[in-house]
Amino acid sequence: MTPILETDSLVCRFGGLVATNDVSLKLNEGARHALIGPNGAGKTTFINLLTGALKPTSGTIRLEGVDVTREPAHKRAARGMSRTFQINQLFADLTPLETVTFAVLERQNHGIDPFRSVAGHRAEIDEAASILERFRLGDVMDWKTSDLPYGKQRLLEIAVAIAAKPKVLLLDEPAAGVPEEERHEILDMVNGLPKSVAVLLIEHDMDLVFSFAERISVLVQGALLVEGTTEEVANDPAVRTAYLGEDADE
Amino acid sequence: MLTILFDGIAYGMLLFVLACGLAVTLGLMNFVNLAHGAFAMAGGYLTVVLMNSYGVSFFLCLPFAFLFSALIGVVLERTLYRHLYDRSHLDQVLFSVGLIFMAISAVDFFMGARQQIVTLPDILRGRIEIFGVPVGVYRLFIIFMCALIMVGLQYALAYTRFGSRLRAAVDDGRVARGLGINVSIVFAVTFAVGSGLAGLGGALGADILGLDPTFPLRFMIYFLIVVTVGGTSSITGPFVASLILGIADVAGKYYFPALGSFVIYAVTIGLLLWRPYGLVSKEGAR
Amino acid sequence: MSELLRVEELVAGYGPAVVLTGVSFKLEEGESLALLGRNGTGKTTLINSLVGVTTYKSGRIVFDGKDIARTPVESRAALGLGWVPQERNIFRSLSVEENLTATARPGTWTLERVYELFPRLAERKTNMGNQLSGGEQQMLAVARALMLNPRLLLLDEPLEGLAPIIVDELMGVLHRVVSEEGLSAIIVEQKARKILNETDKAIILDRGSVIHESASRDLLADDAMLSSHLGVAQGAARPGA
Amino acid sequence: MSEPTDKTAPPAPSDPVRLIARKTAWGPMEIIFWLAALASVFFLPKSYLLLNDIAILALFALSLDLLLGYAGILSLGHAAFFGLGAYAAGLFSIHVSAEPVTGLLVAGVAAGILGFLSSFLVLRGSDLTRLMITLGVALMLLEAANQWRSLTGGADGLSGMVMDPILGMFAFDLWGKTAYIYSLTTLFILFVIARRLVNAPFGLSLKAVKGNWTRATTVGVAGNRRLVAIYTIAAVYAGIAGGLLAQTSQFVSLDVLAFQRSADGLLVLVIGGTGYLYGGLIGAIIFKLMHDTIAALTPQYWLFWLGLVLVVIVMVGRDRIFAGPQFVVAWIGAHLKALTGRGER
Amino acid sequence: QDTVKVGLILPMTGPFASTGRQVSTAAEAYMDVHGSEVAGKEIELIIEDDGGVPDQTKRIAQELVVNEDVDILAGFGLTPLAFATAPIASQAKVPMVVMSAGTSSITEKSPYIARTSFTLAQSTVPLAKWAAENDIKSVVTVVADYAPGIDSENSFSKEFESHGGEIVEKIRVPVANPDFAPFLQRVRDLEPDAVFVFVPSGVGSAFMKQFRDRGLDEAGIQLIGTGDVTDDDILNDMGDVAKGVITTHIYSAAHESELNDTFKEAFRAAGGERPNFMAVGGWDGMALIYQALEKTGGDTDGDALIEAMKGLAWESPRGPISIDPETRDIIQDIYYREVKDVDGELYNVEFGKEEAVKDPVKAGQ
Ligand SMILES: Nc1ncnc2c1ncn2[C@@H]1O[C@H](COP(=O)(O)OP(=O)(O)OP(=O)(O)O)[C@@H](O)[C@H]1O
Ligand SMILES: Nc1ncnc2c1ncn2[C@@H]1O[C@H](COP(=O)(O)OP(=O)(O)OP(=O)(O)O)[C@@H](O)[C@H]1O
Ligand SMILES: CC(C)C[C@H](N)C(=O)O
Ligand SMILES: [Mg+2]
Ligand SMILES: [Mg+2]
Repeated sequence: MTPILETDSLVCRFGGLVATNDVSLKLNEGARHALIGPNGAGKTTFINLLTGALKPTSGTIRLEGVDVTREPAHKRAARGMSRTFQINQLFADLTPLETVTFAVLERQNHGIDPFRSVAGHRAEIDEAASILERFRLGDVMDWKTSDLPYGKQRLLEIAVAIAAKPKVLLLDEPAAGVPEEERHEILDMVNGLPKSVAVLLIEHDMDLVFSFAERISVLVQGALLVEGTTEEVANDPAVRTAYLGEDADE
Repeated sequence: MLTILFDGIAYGMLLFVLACGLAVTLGLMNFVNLAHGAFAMAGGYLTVVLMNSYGVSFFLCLPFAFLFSALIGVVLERTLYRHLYDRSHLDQVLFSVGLIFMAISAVDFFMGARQQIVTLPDILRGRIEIFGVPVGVYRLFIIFMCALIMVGLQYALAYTRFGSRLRAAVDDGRVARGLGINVSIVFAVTFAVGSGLAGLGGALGADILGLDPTFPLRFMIYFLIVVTVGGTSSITGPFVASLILGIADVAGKYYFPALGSFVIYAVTIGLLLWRPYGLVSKEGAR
Repeated sequence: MSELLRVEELVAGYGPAVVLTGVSFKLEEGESLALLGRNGTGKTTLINSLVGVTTYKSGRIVFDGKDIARTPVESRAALGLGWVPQERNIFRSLSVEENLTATARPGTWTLERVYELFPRLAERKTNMGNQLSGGEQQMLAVARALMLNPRLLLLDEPLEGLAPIIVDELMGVLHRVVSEEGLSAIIVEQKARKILNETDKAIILDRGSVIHESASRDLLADDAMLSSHLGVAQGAARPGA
Repeated sequence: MSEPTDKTAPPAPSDPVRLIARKTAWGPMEIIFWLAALASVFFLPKSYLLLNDIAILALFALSLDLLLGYAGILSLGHAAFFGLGAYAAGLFSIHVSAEPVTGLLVAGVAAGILGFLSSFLVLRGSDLTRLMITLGVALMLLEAANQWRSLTGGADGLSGMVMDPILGMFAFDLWGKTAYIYSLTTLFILFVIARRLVNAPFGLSLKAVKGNWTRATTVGVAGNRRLVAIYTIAAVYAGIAGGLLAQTSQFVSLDVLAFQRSADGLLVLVIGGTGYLYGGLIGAIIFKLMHDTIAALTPQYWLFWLGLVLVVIVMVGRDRIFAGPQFVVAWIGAHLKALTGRGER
Repeated sequence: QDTVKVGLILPMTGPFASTGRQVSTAAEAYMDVHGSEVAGKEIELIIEDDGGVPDQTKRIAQELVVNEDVDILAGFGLTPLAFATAPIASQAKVPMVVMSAGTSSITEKSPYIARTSFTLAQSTVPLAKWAAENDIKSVVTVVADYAPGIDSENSFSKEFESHGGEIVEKIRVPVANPDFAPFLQRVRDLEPDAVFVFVPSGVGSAFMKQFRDRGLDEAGIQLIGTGDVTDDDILNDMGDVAKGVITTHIYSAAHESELNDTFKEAFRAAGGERPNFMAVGGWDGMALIYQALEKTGGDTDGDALIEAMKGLAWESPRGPISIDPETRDIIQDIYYREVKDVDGELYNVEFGKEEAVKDPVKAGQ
């Protein structure tokens, strides 16, 4: 089986800083993979490289076996790569319903339709509404996005990413700013995606990481330090000193 | 050859003196003050009036022009501009165009629609030879003034806390205030300096560029080109841009007079395509 | 110990919208307070109102014996408020070091000291504000507030996005400065249990007013309270309702 | 702060389609607007010439709104397309055929081609960069038209246009009646098309691209291509507006390409407000009427008063001026509430 | 009612506002002096601003004709403005009196157009002759890049070459040009005997100052031009640099005649300062309208009026002038002038003239 997403010796430099240092990582179909590491380790940078927001200095990225290293971001998205951002990237002036409807329409390549009114695309709107319901945004789907409380905006961020029905979903600290009790729900919803979807999660909340991920990679100073199952990583002494700290398991 | 280069530099420097105030208000304060030229015009007219009606020396007029425009700037800033900092760029455009219109009409009313003429003191007239190249004295003077302004601004912005406090206030005024920066004073001072520089530029430029009520509109494009090509995050950017554009314009007109203004626009577009965020920019790719 | 901050019936919001409907609480000098509550209950609004960047309607904010409710925003930092905004709001066109020095006030916290606390920042000191990782921005926001040498630190979810090891370190530092240097702090945090161990007092906000106030220790022991006001519940409160 | 839409009566969440449709349906105000436009044909015979100018300016501003209001592209050189359309229509009528409707199509196509080609220049950079690049393109075109005297007549303008009757039936008259009806009809048709366009998924995607490029790209939108498309469409619109001017005034001068033309368009649009298509139309009416009235009173100093009005519009706020009557009522209401002590203060 | 409406369309704002101001002030001054009644009719002057934009001029003219019923259109500060409006004059059969625009072909655009300003060729041809006769062998021309400039370039070089002179280079500068330095440097490097210049009035002073500062005079290059560069409006402020410049033109405020004194006084009384060659076009335009009405006995029929205008001859503040019955263009004396200090003020002092010059372009056809 070819991995759904695979990087080969990926390197990214910002001037003198090597933010991503020779990273080779594989995600299989249905993976539940977490990427952890100290602040500034290069996790977000790595995701930016995967999605095409940044261009790597060297190395290759393959999506379903196809080399996409030089492809622009929107093409990779169209191939089924979807993500959330560490800092919300939403449409402040649109409503959540419009936002998600837009994502659904684009997925079906209706985005270039210049004549039929959006309101005429009933199926897509209904699908968007049901996604919003699932994310408890049903009662605010007609608000202006910028008026939503931060927590709700966080949820919308994930809802948009999911509306694209991705094959690979990259989540950059999705739970940041979400209240404790809702954090697990978010990941439950992510878990509820079709089993074939591969998920890569960045998160500093170790409870979440340990309950969600099957495998964990640890990134330190741009390079992969360890990769393994949850237990292996949790008990790795190097990970404990570099990242978790001593009282990690209380 | 060298004369053309020198003229180009002088012309560029004149553009810089005129535009550097805008580089401050638009570039650093992020306020699209299209009325910049109106402040320049104020300085120019003040010089004309002081010289022609009161016989004040040209050299004395320069600081007066600065102060006069700075004063108008600070008054307008306190009464009108400050309400518009957090409005959209379009509102700022509409507002400042409105101001230009009013300024044009008012000057027309008080001073008439005709060209005003500044008569330079004799020591600034004529030419001298430097290393065998004949150079215009007045142009040399402009280069000198420009260097002075450049150094002053660069020092104030890069080596004092004022510069970073200003940029902080522009980046996020709300948080800047919350962290103790008196945003309104910082803005008022900056705006006054920007307007004052415009006034100084107007006084210096009147002789070469001419001065009539349409001045703010006629030269708006040049100011904007300089600031855009230079980039809005520094003073060095507009400085370099002024030099390039000045030399390109003068050389273009000398060697290919038939092309007219083509050269400066083509160079502008070329530079912007090469560096969309300006010559000196801190912004990365989108 | 003397009283540093007393908030009385504070009503505030954004423009015409009222978010805080009457908040009252007290804080002694050298004390730390955990500010808890669900999403959208007004924690940030309370912090922002103390800083002065919301629309003040009525009530009193007595800081060090003086009512500052109408004091201009920019003067409050000089009085001793140090603010870490929820969204960090790093000045993007300033370098890391300029971010620290632009607003700094003289005192015991100096560049050396904050760099010692966050070595990561020292390594990145020439980066622009927008060229930092999320966690680095968070560190910078805290460091920036410390450079104000405040008497009261207002920390709005300061631990968000920090690696566990940094969280521990930061909490340790906060603990030390509060207990040893007499600084006070108000800390907003989503994870109640994590913060209650480290603070002296706690208040819980709901719909813009204080519904619980006690010693942190007591709240930590009060499972019923924790789960009914902070635990799992259906649907977030709508604003201003 | 803007209140969340419709807070008081939450719509049945079961019908999200209605939530979307509500925003795109023809409202009563819109219908009244166009009826009024129609009525002007019958009741304002003395103003046909002015109305014709307004209609053309409105179309030009509408085209700018497609760019600015829906794609967020700030242009100070839109006159390039207006002017190219005008010259295309003029030259077509002189050298090929004096039939107006075909001439108009030619104007649109010519401007569209230029729009498509130059759109690649405005894809990168900040607002300011785009502003200057568009301006530069227009000014270069102006220089070209100025230099190519044999074709364009240079600074003297292109004269000698004589238009055939429209569709062989309606001749252009001195009163401007035919001209006005012709321009108004064109405006209406193009408006309806623009309205469909922005309410369709294409329009939604434009708003998204404008609102947050990064996110739109991650959803799979090739932002650049959408911008190229809308830039081209807007250019076609502007070209047709220019064609209308050329045909109805039967003269083309360099001014059609001048900076002033672009700036006026932008002013008009900003006066009326961007992003709802009517901004350009309302702005054109306000701007031209204001200009005409004040200039009649003081031909020398009307600019001052126009400037003052612009400043006032910005200081007081467009919303408040447009909502004038409503605003006064709301204001009184709010203060009555405060007096009775039940208000928020 | 017995009023005759005259629609005066001028650029009252924008870069050419001073043209509009000069012409309208002079027209008003004429009415102040001569009263507003002619042949039993009341003259009503309607002043409109076109901002110098041709489609506006045309629309305003059209509106004046259909809504205000004006009998005569007048003004037209710039060539394209007159071109754009010409079809209206033909279509509505309303006479159009061009008071300022200076391109030769304007009067050919409609049989209802008459001109009281001048054509650039009129001014330049005598200048070219003078140059050739005064030991100038080679000339570089510098003209503003628009119709009047090109007219002047063509007629100057044609005439000059026909006298055996050499045109070294023809330089066209943008109408709105911020800096003459490169052009002047080019002229200097080409080392001609003289430089012929036409730039719209106003810009002239900047040109002249830079001419001196760049040392072109020391290099032995003589500056000659049409009177636009030494426009009376601003001449006095130019200072020393203007002294000694030789120009040819239709009018100088220093022209010595009683009528000119009346004119200057009336102009000042109407709110102006020193009238220039555009003002005199406005004054004479009104004179033409008055006389034509006298001749038709108050009949305002367009054909009758234009017929009456043909061949009219009268004494103007600039000297004797007449309207050519064939071309409806003006025939006038062209003066040679030198800038001199007269009682502490700078004036174009006339030192010779070419009498009854017809527009050479049309005369040559
Ligand atoms: N700028 C604003 N304008 C208008 N309303 C706002 C604004 N910011 C917040 N609100 C509203 O005020 C209410 C309180 O928000 P606040 O941010 O204070 O909550 P919070 O307790 O900090 O929530 P969170 O845990 O999500 O940070 C929310 O319902 C929110 O919708
Ligand atoms: N545009 C940039 N220019 C220079 N350096 C950058 C840029 N963007 C990021 N960096 C640096 O690259 C490093 C990696 O950043 P990245 O955002 O990938 O970290 P991260 O692992 O996501 O951290 P966090 O957990 O704090 O979000 C950081 O040290 C950061 O300062
Ligand atoms: C000399 C000028 C009065 C000529 C005028 N500007 C024209 O365009 O014809
Ligand atoms: Mg990150
Ligand atoms: Mg909050």
